[in-house]
Amino acid sequence: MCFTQNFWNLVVSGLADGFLYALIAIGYTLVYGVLQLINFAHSEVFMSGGFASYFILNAAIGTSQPHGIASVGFLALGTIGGGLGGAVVAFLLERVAYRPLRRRNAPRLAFLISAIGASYFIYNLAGKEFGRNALEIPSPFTNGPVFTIFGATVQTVYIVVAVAAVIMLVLVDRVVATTRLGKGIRAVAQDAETASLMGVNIDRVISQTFIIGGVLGGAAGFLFGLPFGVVYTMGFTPALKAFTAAVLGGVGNIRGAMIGGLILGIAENLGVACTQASWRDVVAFGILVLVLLIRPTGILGEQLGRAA
Amino acid sequence: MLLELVDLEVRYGAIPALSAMSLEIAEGEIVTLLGANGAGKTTTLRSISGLHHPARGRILFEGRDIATMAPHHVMALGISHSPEGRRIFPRMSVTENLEMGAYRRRGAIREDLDRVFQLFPVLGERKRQPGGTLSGGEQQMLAIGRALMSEPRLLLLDEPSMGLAPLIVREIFSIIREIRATGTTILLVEQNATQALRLADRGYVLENGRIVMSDTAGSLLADPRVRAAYLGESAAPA
Amino acid sequence: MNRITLRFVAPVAAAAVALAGVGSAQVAAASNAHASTPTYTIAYEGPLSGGNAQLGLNMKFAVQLAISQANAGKTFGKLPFKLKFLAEDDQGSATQSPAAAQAVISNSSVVAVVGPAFSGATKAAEPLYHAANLATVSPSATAPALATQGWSNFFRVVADDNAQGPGDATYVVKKLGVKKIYTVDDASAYAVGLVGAFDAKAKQLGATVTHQEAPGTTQCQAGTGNVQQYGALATQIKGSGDPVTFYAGYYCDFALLAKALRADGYNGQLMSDDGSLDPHYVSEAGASVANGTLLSCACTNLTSSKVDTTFASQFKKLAGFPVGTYSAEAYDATNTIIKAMEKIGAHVKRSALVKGLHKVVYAGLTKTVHFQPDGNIAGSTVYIYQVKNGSIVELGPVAKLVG
Amino acid sequence: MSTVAPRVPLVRRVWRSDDARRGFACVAGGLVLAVMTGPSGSGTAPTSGFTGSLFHVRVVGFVLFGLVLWGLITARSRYSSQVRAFSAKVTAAPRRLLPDRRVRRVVYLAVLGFAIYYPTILNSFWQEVLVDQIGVYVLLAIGLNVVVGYAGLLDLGYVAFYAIGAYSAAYWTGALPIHPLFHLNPFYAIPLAILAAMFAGVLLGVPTLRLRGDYLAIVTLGAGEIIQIVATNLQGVTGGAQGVIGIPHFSVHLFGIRYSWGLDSLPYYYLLLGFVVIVLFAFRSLENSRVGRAWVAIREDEVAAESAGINVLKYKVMAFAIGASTSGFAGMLEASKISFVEPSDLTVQFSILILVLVIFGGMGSLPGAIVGAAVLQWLPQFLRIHPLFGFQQQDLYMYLGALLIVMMIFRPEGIIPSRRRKREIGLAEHGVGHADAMGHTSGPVS
Repeated sequence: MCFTQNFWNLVVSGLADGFLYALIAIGYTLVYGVLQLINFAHSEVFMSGGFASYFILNAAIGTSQPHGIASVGFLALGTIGGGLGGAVVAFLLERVAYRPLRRRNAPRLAFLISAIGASYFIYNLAGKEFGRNALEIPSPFTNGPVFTIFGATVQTVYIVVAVAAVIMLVLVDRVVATTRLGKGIRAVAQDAETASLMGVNIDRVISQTFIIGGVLGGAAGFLFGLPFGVVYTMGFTPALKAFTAAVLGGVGNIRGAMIGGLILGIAENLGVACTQASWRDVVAFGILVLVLLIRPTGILGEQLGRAA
Repeated sequence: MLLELVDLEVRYGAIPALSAMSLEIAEGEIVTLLGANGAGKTTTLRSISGLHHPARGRILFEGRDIATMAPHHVMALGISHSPEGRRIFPRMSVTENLEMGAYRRRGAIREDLDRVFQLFPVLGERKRQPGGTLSGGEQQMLAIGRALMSEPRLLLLDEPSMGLAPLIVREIFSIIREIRATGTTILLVEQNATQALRLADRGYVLENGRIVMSDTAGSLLADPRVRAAYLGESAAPA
Repeated sequence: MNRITLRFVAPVAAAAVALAGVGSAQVAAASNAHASTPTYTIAYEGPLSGGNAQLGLNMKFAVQLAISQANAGKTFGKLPFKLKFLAEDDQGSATQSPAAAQAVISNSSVVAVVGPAFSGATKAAEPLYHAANLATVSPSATAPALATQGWSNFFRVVADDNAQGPGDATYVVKKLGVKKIYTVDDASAYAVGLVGAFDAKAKQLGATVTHQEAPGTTQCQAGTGNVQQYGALATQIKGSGDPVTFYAGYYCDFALLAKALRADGYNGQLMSDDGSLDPHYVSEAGASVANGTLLSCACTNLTSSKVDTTFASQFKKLAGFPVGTYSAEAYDATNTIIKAMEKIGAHVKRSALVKGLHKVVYAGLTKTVHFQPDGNIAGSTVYIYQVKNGSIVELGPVAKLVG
Repeated sequence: MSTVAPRVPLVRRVWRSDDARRGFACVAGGLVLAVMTGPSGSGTAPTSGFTGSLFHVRVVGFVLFGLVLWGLITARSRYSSQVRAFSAKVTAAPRRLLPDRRVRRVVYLAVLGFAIYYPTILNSFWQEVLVDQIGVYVLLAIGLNVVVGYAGLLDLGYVAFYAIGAYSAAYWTGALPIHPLFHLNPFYAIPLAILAAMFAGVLLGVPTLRLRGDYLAIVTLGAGEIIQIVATNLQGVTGGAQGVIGIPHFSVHLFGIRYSWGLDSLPYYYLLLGFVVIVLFAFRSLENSRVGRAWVAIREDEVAAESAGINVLKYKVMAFAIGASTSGFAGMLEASKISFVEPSDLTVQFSILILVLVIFGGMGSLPGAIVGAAVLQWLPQFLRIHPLFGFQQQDLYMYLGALLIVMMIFRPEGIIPSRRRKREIGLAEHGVGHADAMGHTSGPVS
């Protein structure tokens, strides 16, 4: 095979991509669960998280190079900052672009169009306000090869991504499965009207769902921007891939989104080894189309928050 | 009065669903609402719990107008609604479904859970089973149990006997009687008019979104018009 | 029934309003006063808005500066004519540039155009300029195909992609003595042409070349960013063990690739082209990654070199920002046109200026401008640069370095 | 008992009042507009754009604008009956006159006459704009209107068919690296390009149109991306990123007629105009035919349509293919006019732009699509020459995005709505029908 030579290397970088896809995909899945709607503008939630962490870290670190425990602190700061940025944008997005339509019981086409509009508005506004060149996030650590496993180089940044992602994925899984908020989200996803009869404030739960998705998406924006910098157009492609991952795992299914993300990340990296790097997106979209045609409900099926 | 509907009008777009609807329920009563399909029974219950907002008229709960309140606020006042078609959360366990019923309450709900399991022993046996896998009768019990979890002052029951075997229907009605014995006020919507009127104190008859008759349950049960229209086919459930 | 017809009246009304606006714009274009000395206009066509605006502005102000200096008699002494400046925006897009070209052509006082800036825009607009026999001197369109279409009015003051690529390859193989090279392009028109020429020359000199294409973020500006892909690519490059990686494309993607490579532990020499010859490369990659990187350009880079600091300072005064990529080329292009006009005298016609440009020789900031019959510049020089201590330093022309 | 009635503090009561909320939204909208039209920031000065537009006297104007807007909206909702009466009075005269068939015919002819005569008095710049920026986009919008407006499908890969048309033109004229068996003038290749685009539409449509509507949107988006990647990467077939140069102009040599389109844009304009008129007639009769009724049925209730014996997939694919072929023709015409195609123009933005034109004009409304496209495509050109409020071309998509949201909130039916579509949206909002063919939610609601 074309990737035998580099197999483990590609798997490792694929996993790193996959974790990011998983984090973004959760946002799609949660929102899809409560609104039966693909949040097209989730890409900009991701982008906003990247920018928020850039500004926060810039203020906190500047050009100095932190070491040791300080690095961990700054990483946490970046992740939280990105999560906050994503949460704010996701919240506003729901308020401005979706809620008025929901109140009116508008057709679904209207939601999709409003979402596309929001996406274009947000990223072009970011381009206008923050410039259209990529900005480098001040690095809270020195990146480099840490160790090798099966001959694959594992970089610091991969470890950071994996650790942060695993923490957040486990957290969100537990929140949805066990807390009162999680129960509200699942109730709204399964039957919104009945949930409201149980005393669930649907508007609030939907807001909170957007916020949770926004936190994960925004944090992913930071983790993504860490090695590559942030730029106003950064959301489009990763978000489309994450959407593919969500479909792959079954839209509306949180664990499905995680698994879908990892599978997509690895498949894409191995796929690139067999073609030119320029065909990478084609590999991902090809997977998307195939999944939709063969098994549109995804690997684990469509459902939100089956507890255990 | 615990609940008063005054001159209520509800529309779906241009189509009126309820007009000049007035109804009242005193504390501790069981009142039943009779009528054919599409007469407006379910709409009445949905308007009370805030799922529809009336175009005109008032809904007074303990003298306070709740006509424009959101469902979760209405619910917080002590009105609990077991909806038509049961609407169990299919992928939540029985316990989780019951916990949803107590969603607004903070603090211990252990006792209430036990009470429901006492009322419906079959639910206790299926605590961990997803709601969607229960039988129709069990789902209905779960729906009623869930509605009771919020310790309501007023319980709205929409067609609790729909699609159930006669034996189960009888069981459910006897449980409703038990609930009433604890002092909960009940507004019952039923197709099964005989059973409902035997259980209720008073009844209202709806036709095309208007109240056409209201009386004590006994008189309605005896009324020839009611007998002809609503009791004809189900006069004697065997 | 009447509502249906109403639907048709509203569009008419709206269209009328829209078209009335069109008309009013027309009036503005037709104002050209007569003076005792003739006045001619040199136009500039390039992106002034859209994602590539910055590159276009780098050129626009240089043209403007050259014209005002010529009018003031600083560059060529007293001229027998006055010059005016006209800027037309094409957003760097092929579908917008014919309209911009029409706006230039229809202005009868325009005798020559600096631009179009982009190769695609040039391909779409040049037939119109050719039909109007209006000379265009591009400071930046480097697609080789432009010179082979039989457009006698087409000139450019930069070397095409075919010149820079072989120069770079010569430097890598002969000077660095490397026989295995990994080349990557960003799939932009410019990079594909350049890397093709590079690969061919390197192979001709006996090196083995592995090539990959990795679409970039379209000249660092617009389009859809796709920046995470360099992880896998870096892994492959590292796996190849090639001691030199040559990247054809622009600085923002090159910076990402460079970072990914270093993060993967790749220790080979990095090299890129004039698209990466930008201080942003160093700032985005970080000095520790960027140090040692080789860059090349068929131009001398004014931000780093000794050439004419007065131009740089005057440019900054006019534009409000420092000279950037292609500023000096645009300045040279304009002055070349003025030089050719000076030779003709007071009565400059479009057709005469096309002929004049074929003959002109002008010693500019970046090089001595002299056109070949196909409009390409004669004897272009490729310069090599290197990042040292976080800034870009010129090493010299390839021919000299190789020796 | 913890079920205490919610006691509402004053602040929240004010906030909950519709008036206050609307006021807040209007002022916030004014501030957003101030930022949008204000100076740009940069990566090193990320707040300068915000401070420059919010801490500047101009902000007063925008706040006032928001307040005036609030006043207008409030007044309108308070005096809605009077407003309606007034607007009825204003439109009374045209309403009386227009039902007359003859009057209508005169109006049509006048519009057509205007469309024929007016461009001749424009300068060459606006003539060029009229073709490249307006005419082609009007045609594209009319075509997408069939997909989005008539069939209620969201196609975000419309550019793919434009690309196929453009590259077909290049292929049949021998401009591509790969050559056809025989070379054709692009004029004769028009049917081939249309067929190719239509075929691509069917090919993409048959598998994907079975999917739920939002999946369709994503798949078409992916298809648009793939086309661009393929065009860029298949160097040996498409000429790669450098694009294809040297596509000849149209020319006719038939039955003693000899005509060649050249560099002048007017002949292209008239060709487009003729094509648009033909397409308009065709689509109008299609709208009122069995096919049109099938589309309406699918939009309103897909399941009901299916059970009424309508082959839903067939009619969806038909709409998709009609839209695709229109787009293909537009691509071919533009390619032949500027003799050049390059993949960097074939972006998702392009597809989105056409969608905006259709939505703005009015989904399902032919005059809407035409006017929407004409006005929105003309406006940026106009603003470029006469910049208002600091309009900058690179921010175009920011404005268009905002426009989409505003339209969806306040006027989802577009500026010149189709009467039928408007009614559908109204009904759908009251829970009757769907008003799009997005399919039923497969949500878990039992």
